[in-house]
Amino acid sequence: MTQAVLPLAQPAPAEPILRVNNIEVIYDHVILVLKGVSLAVPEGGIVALLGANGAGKTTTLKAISNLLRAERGEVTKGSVEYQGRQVDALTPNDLVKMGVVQVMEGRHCFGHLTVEENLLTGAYTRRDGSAEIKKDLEMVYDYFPRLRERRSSQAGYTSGGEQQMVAIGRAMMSRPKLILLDEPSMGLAPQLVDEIFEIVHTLNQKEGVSFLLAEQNTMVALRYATFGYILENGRVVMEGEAGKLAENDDVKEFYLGMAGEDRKSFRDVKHYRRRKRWL
Amino acid sequence: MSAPPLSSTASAAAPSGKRPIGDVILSVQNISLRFGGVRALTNISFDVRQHEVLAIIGPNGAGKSSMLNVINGFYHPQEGKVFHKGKERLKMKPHDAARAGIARTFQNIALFKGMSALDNIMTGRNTMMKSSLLDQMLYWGRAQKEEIAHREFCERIIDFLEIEAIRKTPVGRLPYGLQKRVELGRALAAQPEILLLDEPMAGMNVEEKEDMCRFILDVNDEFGTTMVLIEHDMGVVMDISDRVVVLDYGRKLADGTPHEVRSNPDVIAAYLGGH
Amino acid sequence: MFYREAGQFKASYAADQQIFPIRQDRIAYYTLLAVAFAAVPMVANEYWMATILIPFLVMSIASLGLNILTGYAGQLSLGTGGFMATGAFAAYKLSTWDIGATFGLAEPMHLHMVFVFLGAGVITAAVGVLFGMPSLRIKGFYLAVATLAAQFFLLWLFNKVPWFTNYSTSGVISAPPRELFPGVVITGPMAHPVTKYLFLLSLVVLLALGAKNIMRCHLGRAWMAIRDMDIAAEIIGIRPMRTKLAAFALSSFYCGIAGAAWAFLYTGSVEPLAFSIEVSFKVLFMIIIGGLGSIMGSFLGAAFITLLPVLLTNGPRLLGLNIPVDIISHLEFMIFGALIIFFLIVEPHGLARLWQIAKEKLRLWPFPY
Amino acid sequence: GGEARAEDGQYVPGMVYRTGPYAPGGIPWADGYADYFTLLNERDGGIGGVKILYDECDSAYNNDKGVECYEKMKGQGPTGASAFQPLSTGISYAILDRVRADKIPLITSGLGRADASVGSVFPYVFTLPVTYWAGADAIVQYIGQQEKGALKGKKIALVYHDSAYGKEPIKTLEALAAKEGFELSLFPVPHPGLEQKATWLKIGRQLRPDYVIMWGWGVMNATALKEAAAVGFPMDHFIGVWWSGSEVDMNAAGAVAKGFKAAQFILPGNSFGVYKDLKTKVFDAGKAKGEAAEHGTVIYNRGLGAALLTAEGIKVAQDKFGKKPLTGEQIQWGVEHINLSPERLEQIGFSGMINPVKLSCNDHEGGGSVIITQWDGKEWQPASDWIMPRREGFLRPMYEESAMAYAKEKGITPRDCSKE
Amino acid sequence: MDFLYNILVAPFAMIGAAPSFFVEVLIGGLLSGVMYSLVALGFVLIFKASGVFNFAQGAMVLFAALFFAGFMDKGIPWYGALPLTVLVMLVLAMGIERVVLRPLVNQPHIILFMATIGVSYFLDGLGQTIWGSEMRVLNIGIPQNPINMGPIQVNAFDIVAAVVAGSLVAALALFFQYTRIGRALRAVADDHQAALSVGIPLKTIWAIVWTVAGVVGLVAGVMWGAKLGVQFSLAMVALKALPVLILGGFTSIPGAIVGGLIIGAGEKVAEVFWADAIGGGIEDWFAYMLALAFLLFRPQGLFGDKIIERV
Ligand SMILES: Nc1ncnc2c1ncn2[C@@H]1O[C@H](COP(=O)(O)OP(=O)(O)OP(=O)(O)O)[C@@H](O)[C@H]1O
Ligand SMILES: Nc1ncnc2c1ncn2[C@@H]1O[C@H](COP(=O)(O)OP(=O)(O)OP(=O)(O)O)[C@@H](O)[C@H]1O
Ligand SMILES: [Mg+2]
Ligand SMILES: [Mg+2]
Repeated sequence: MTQAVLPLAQPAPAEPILRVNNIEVIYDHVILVLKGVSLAVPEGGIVALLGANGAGKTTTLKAISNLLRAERGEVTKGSVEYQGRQVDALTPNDLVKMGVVQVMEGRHCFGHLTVEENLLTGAYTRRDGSAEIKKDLEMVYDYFPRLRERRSSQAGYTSGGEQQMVAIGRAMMSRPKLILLDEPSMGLAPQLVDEIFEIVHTLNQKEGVSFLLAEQNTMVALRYATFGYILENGRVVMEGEAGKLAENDDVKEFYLGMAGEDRKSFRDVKHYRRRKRWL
Repeated sequence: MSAPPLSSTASAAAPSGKRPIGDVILSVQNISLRFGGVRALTNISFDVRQHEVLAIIGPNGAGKSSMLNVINGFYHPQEGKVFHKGKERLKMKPHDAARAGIARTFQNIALFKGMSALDNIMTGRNTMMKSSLLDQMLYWGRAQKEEIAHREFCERIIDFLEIEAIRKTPVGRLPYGLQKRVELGRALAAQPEILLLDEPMAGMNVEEKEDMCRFILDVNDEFGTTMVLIEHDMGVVMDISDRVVVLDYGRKLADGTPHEVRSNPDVIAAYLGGH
Repeated sequence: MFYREAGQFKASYAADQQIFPIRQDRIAYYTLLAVAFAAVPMVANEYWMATILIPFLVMSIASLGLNILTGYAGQLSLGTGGFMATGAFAAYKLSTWDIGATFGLAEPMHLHMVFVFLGAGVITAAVGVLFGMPSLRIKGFYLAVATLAAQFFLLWLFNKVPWFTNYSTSGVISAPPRELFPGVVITGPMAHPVTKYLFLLSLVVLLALGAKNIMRCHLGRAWMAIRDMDIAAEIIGIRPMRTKLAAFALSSFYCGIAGAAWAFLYTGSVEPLAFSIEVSFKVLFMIIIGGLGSIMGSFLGAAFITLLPVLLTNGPRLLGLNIPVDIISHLEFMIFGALIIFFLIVEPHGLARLWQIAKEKLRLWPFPY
Repeated sequence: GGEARAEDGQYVPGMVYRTGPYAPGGIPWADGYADYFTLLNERDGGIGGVKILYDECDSAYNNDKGVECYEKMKGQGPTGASAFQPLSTGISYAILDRVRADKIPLITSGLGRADASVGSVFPYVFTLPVTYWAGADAIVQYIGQQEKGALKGKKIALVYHDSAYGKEPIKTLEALAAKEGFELSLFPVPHPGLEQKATWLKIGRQLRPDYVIMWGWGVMNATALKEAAAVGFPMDHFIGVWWSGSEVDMNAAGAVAKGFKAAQFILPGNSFGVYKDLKTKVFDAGKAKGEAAEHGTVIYNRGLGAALLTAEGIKVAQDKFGKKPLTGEQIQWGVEHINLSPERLEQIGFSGMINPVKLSCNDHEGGGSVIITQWDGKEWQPASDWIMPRREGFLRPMYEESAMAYAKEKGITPRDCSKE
Repeated sequence: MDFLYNILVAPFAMIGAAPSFFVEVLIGGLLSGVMYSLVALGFVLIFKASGVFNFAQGAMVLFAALFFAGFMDKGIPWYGALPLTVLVMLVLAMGIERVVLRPLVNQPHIILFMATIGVSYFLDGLGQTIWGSEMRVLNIGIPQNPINMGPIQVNAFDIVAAVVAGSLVAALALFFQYTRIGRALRAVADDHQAALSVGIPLKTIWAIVWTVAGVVGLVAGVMWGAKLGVQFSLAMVALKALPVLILGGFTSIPGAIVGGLIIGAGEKVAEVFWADAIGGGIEDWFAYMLALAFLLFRPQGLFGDKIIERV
């Protein structure tokens, strides 16, 4: 996996489906986490949200999908627009109905429900008849054969990766226009990671689904994304065409782990480190 | 408190160097584990040698985590034996395993959310603390001495893992990556002989993975702690492990040095995919 | 006074591990003690002593006890009332036990009150361990409801077996008059509220200190570990059995003493019904409102729950309104319930947490965050 | 209320319960108690010209709350509380010691601990006109009358509220069983008494006793009646103590209650003399606490009676200490010298409603008597004459014995009544 | 020694002596068990649907009964009072959702449990402020008389109660099995936040469930009220339902019924045949001990969802 990074997706149309304007998020009334984050997801685009742990990626996504309230966090400044309409006030349920669905970090399956029931809950907001839903269920099973095998076992007892698949499949079941993917590749086997991103790519190409994905696996993320933002403790410190970002030296060193042109071995990581330019 | 030396800061001079791989310390033989219909593990055998870093890889649901659960006595396989230091280990409770020097971290972080990072790490040393309930209530002499001695040790781990800043923060609030680090710290605090790591680098970016690798290698070098590591990032696995066991659908697919394994066609087919 | 720990450096871990690492807190704490011990007895009138401060102190012991079990060790229990009853009746038996007769001495002799209370605690601890056994298999609300078995069984026992009440026809026990020091009566009708108050206060301070200490030692951490994730705790080497039972033992010890204090220092005479299920719930309120897993919370909660009804009942007449008592106590119910909900919404982690946040804000002052 | 405290007058605390599980019984009593003092204030401007400052505190039949009420009220008014009447055996136990210390009379009229009738040991507690033990004896006497004196070999069951209150009669009944040779079996009912099926299956289908005596309160009563009916136990062989014999319970039980009997020491009905003034001065003046429906009911009347005792105590005390607000200690003397002779009862309009009582230093019960009433489906009808409990030679010695034991445990030296 | 005899021998002797009486006790127990189930049902509904242990169920029983009886006292016939009360419960449910549940979404169970205790206080107060604490007679013409079937005697009222409870359970079971909502409910119980993220509208879900629970409470309240009269004590029947709850399993509707039957029968038989040996009045704790005994073998109750233990 040492070959150079080349963006697959073509540059997306300008009109953004999602626009986040300079939002500020506070948890528990005291912990300031996002200090003015702005970003945009173009219609039919795939945007990557990169950044170290604790940078605020998850928080950003939750701010968009309005799941913050359930964490006693709140957006204190800024606004979120979806399809040109302000959506800060809407409930997650409304957003899902409008086609925005989030795949939460750390799986969050319904432990007591079977894998299949989990997937079906994903279709809760749909009104287009069980036939359609059945079709999509099959689609998900085709994407993740592993799930078909475990369809009737309680999600709580499936393996980490299986749960990750359930979470993603569940989101697909709602026929979304915009998927907020939080660390999709976490805990997935390499070939599955590629598959997942292939799925993302196909959905994006075929169904025209737009994606905003928070991802640690920068290598893959930048390969599939059209555009990227780099978040560092609550601020966007860098943004640009995926390709260009991939070329950036800092990004190379800190997010792709490349020394010069080729990957440096984890065995001989230096103990001192060059400071990031933007800090 | 006899704590082996632990490089007080990560920026210390080059580590004291890899210890020679010793003889078998833990041996798993013909393990089979079923959950109702699901065959999580079928007839798995492999050895773990002293001081080595053994990686277990395999597709999702292959049975890697289950394997660790078997080793530290959380799952009880229907068939097969586990030999620890030569003698067969009969059905044992997880906490016995811990006392026998087997520590681990978990795939879905299992930190104690309500407690500070420091306290979490201190729990790792609970097995070594002896002071009585009364002593503790009075917090006098014995209990206090003990506390402070262990605190000192844990502080060294904290420095080593570079998490001084978040010492007193409740772990629930920490971002994922740091939580993983604290969890490693908790496992290290027990000064285990064998350390089981279940996807310690999941959800980290390269930079953090580099740190993690460094910690793992340093620990392995300086304590000679034996490591059993589950990881999906082949880069990491290839670089830091001495030996790799590949599982697939609960079966053992291959077992050998990273290079043997990565060139093994079955492995490529089943796991690595087209790279 | 600015609330900053800035500039207070810890030279040793010992210093860092003390209960109040921040100087201002320490000062506040000692002044509080001074006030409680010296000032209050002087200013508080008898009504306040007898019907507000004393029950408050007793209840804070109980909520300390339950907090150990539920707040720290995560074992939800509704048996508090039963354990308090155990304490009360144990104390009664111990205090009325004529050692003189048992050992064939000439004149009757009785255990000293201090030992009576300790004894009551220890006996209750044993009972607690007994009823803690199921917790090894049963968890969460199932356990909570199971502990009700203890609640009802114990009450029934004390109600049924006349031996516990020294064969009194009515099944009511009342505290025999005893002295703390020669000349200083501590129980019985002639005991002065201030004596009771001071005795109780010292008891509370000691017990609270003990609890706080345990929580910064390994047992305390083991409990919290079990609470937060019992499986993980077991895997890192904590013995669930011992740890849980230890929690039940200590918790019951506290509840036992609380029960004894309730019977001997507050009402002076009780029947088992006095420790009915309502008491168990009351104590549960205290720790949840006050803050699960917080020593201070136990006190805040106890204060809240014991003072609120008094305020609510007396509030109107203090304002000079003359509302019929039944309306008042119905309103009392409603306001009480509403306030519980209100506080939970404001801060699910209880008053103690509110207090913390306030301090954090104070630390950041003048910046909002 | 609050403003009253300022005025000068005699402070009378009303420790009542208008809430909680026992409110249905507590409310009429509280209303009766209050209305009588209203009457005194309206009609005679108080007692001996001293206005009554009446004030309520709700105990919800809960001992802790009771104690809190006690502590709160004992010091109020210009001279402190005159006398307490907690409508609860539990509470009366809880404040038994305190009244001694605070020197305030505690009147437990038809409730509380029976041995407190021994004035030498319990100077501040009064049990007039009857105790539970007396009640139990009277009921057994009545059964004896029904059976033409042949109690030998009969089966009598006691269904009781499993608390201090319910346990009171046991000792007496056991003594009587030994004395009269009937066979007594006990059936405790746990608080609050919602569930009695098992109890009644045992009684009605297995034991099949000749009579059932009930010591119940609150919801327990109605439930018992229903379950009794459910196993087809004959109501006219089912006799309750006065707390089990109120209209509230009968109505709750509905039709099945017809024929049930209950002992009373104060008769229901609104034809008694006192009602004439009550009607004009209180009810019609719209000063009544409760609804008209409750007037004349068993418990309302018992409230009136209880108020009468407090008032009478104050009056007697005034005759000795002068017409001014008096202290609890002075009123204790007053209550101790109450003499409700037929004439006096006639004068204050209670004759026929309650039987004469006369207290003394050592006898705080005063020789009141009990009457059995029967529920005819709409109201209570007398089913016997006034029955005089067998005190001399039977109850009194039991009182003395138990009281002395108490004195010993508490280290009390009984006062010498021969001197007073 | 003879204590052992009283426990191990005497009861069976008694049973052997009068088997028909034993049957009678058994039937009586089963029937009164059904009355408990009626209350337990409300708990189950809400726990199943939101993971909340709704302590307020008892208060809701009282509340509903107070309104129903109150309306009837106002001269409204029962077929008028019933829908009116249902309406009240609907409003109540929405209120609780808005004021209590929504702000506390995704909080630990114990917090929500606590909140419901707050609710129960509030309802107790409110109900009595509106309708007063006097006891209200609730006569809906259910027969009370004993019925003789050969040697065995049962109470007509209990039979009616059993029929009502039975049909209620059947209805609810169907509702949960064959509606899309059923699945959503269980999802919510597992993970509030995840449920939100897939677009399950907690708001409506909760409103529905609490209304249904309110209606169940109403039925329970009417049955118990007809038995005891409507008064504060009604709130206490909740305590009778708890052992039923854990025995059947918090999450199982049939469990509520089966649990009720077991508890009812067990407690009555024990009270009648064993209690004397140890002093009587054992019903209260016996129910809990019985439940406890079952739990030791099945920690999740007879029909409850298995507790997932996994790392
Ligand atoms: N519920 C919460 N309460 C308080 N602080 C929180 C909460 N959730 C997150 N935080 C804080 O917000 C910051 C950002 O967290 P967030 O999870 O968004 O980072 P992230 O970029 O998703 O990290 P990761 O890559 O590990 O998921 C972290 O510093 C964390 O401490
Ligand atoms: N307690 C259990 N009950 C039922 N099935 C289980 C249990 N634990 C594991 N399994 C099943 O056993 C198989 C192996 O699980 P395991 O967690 O070991 O996979 P894994 O190799 O760790 O996968 P991943 O890399 O995704 O974590 C999975 O199919 C899982 O569903
Ligand atoms: Mg994240
Ligand atoms: Mg795994």
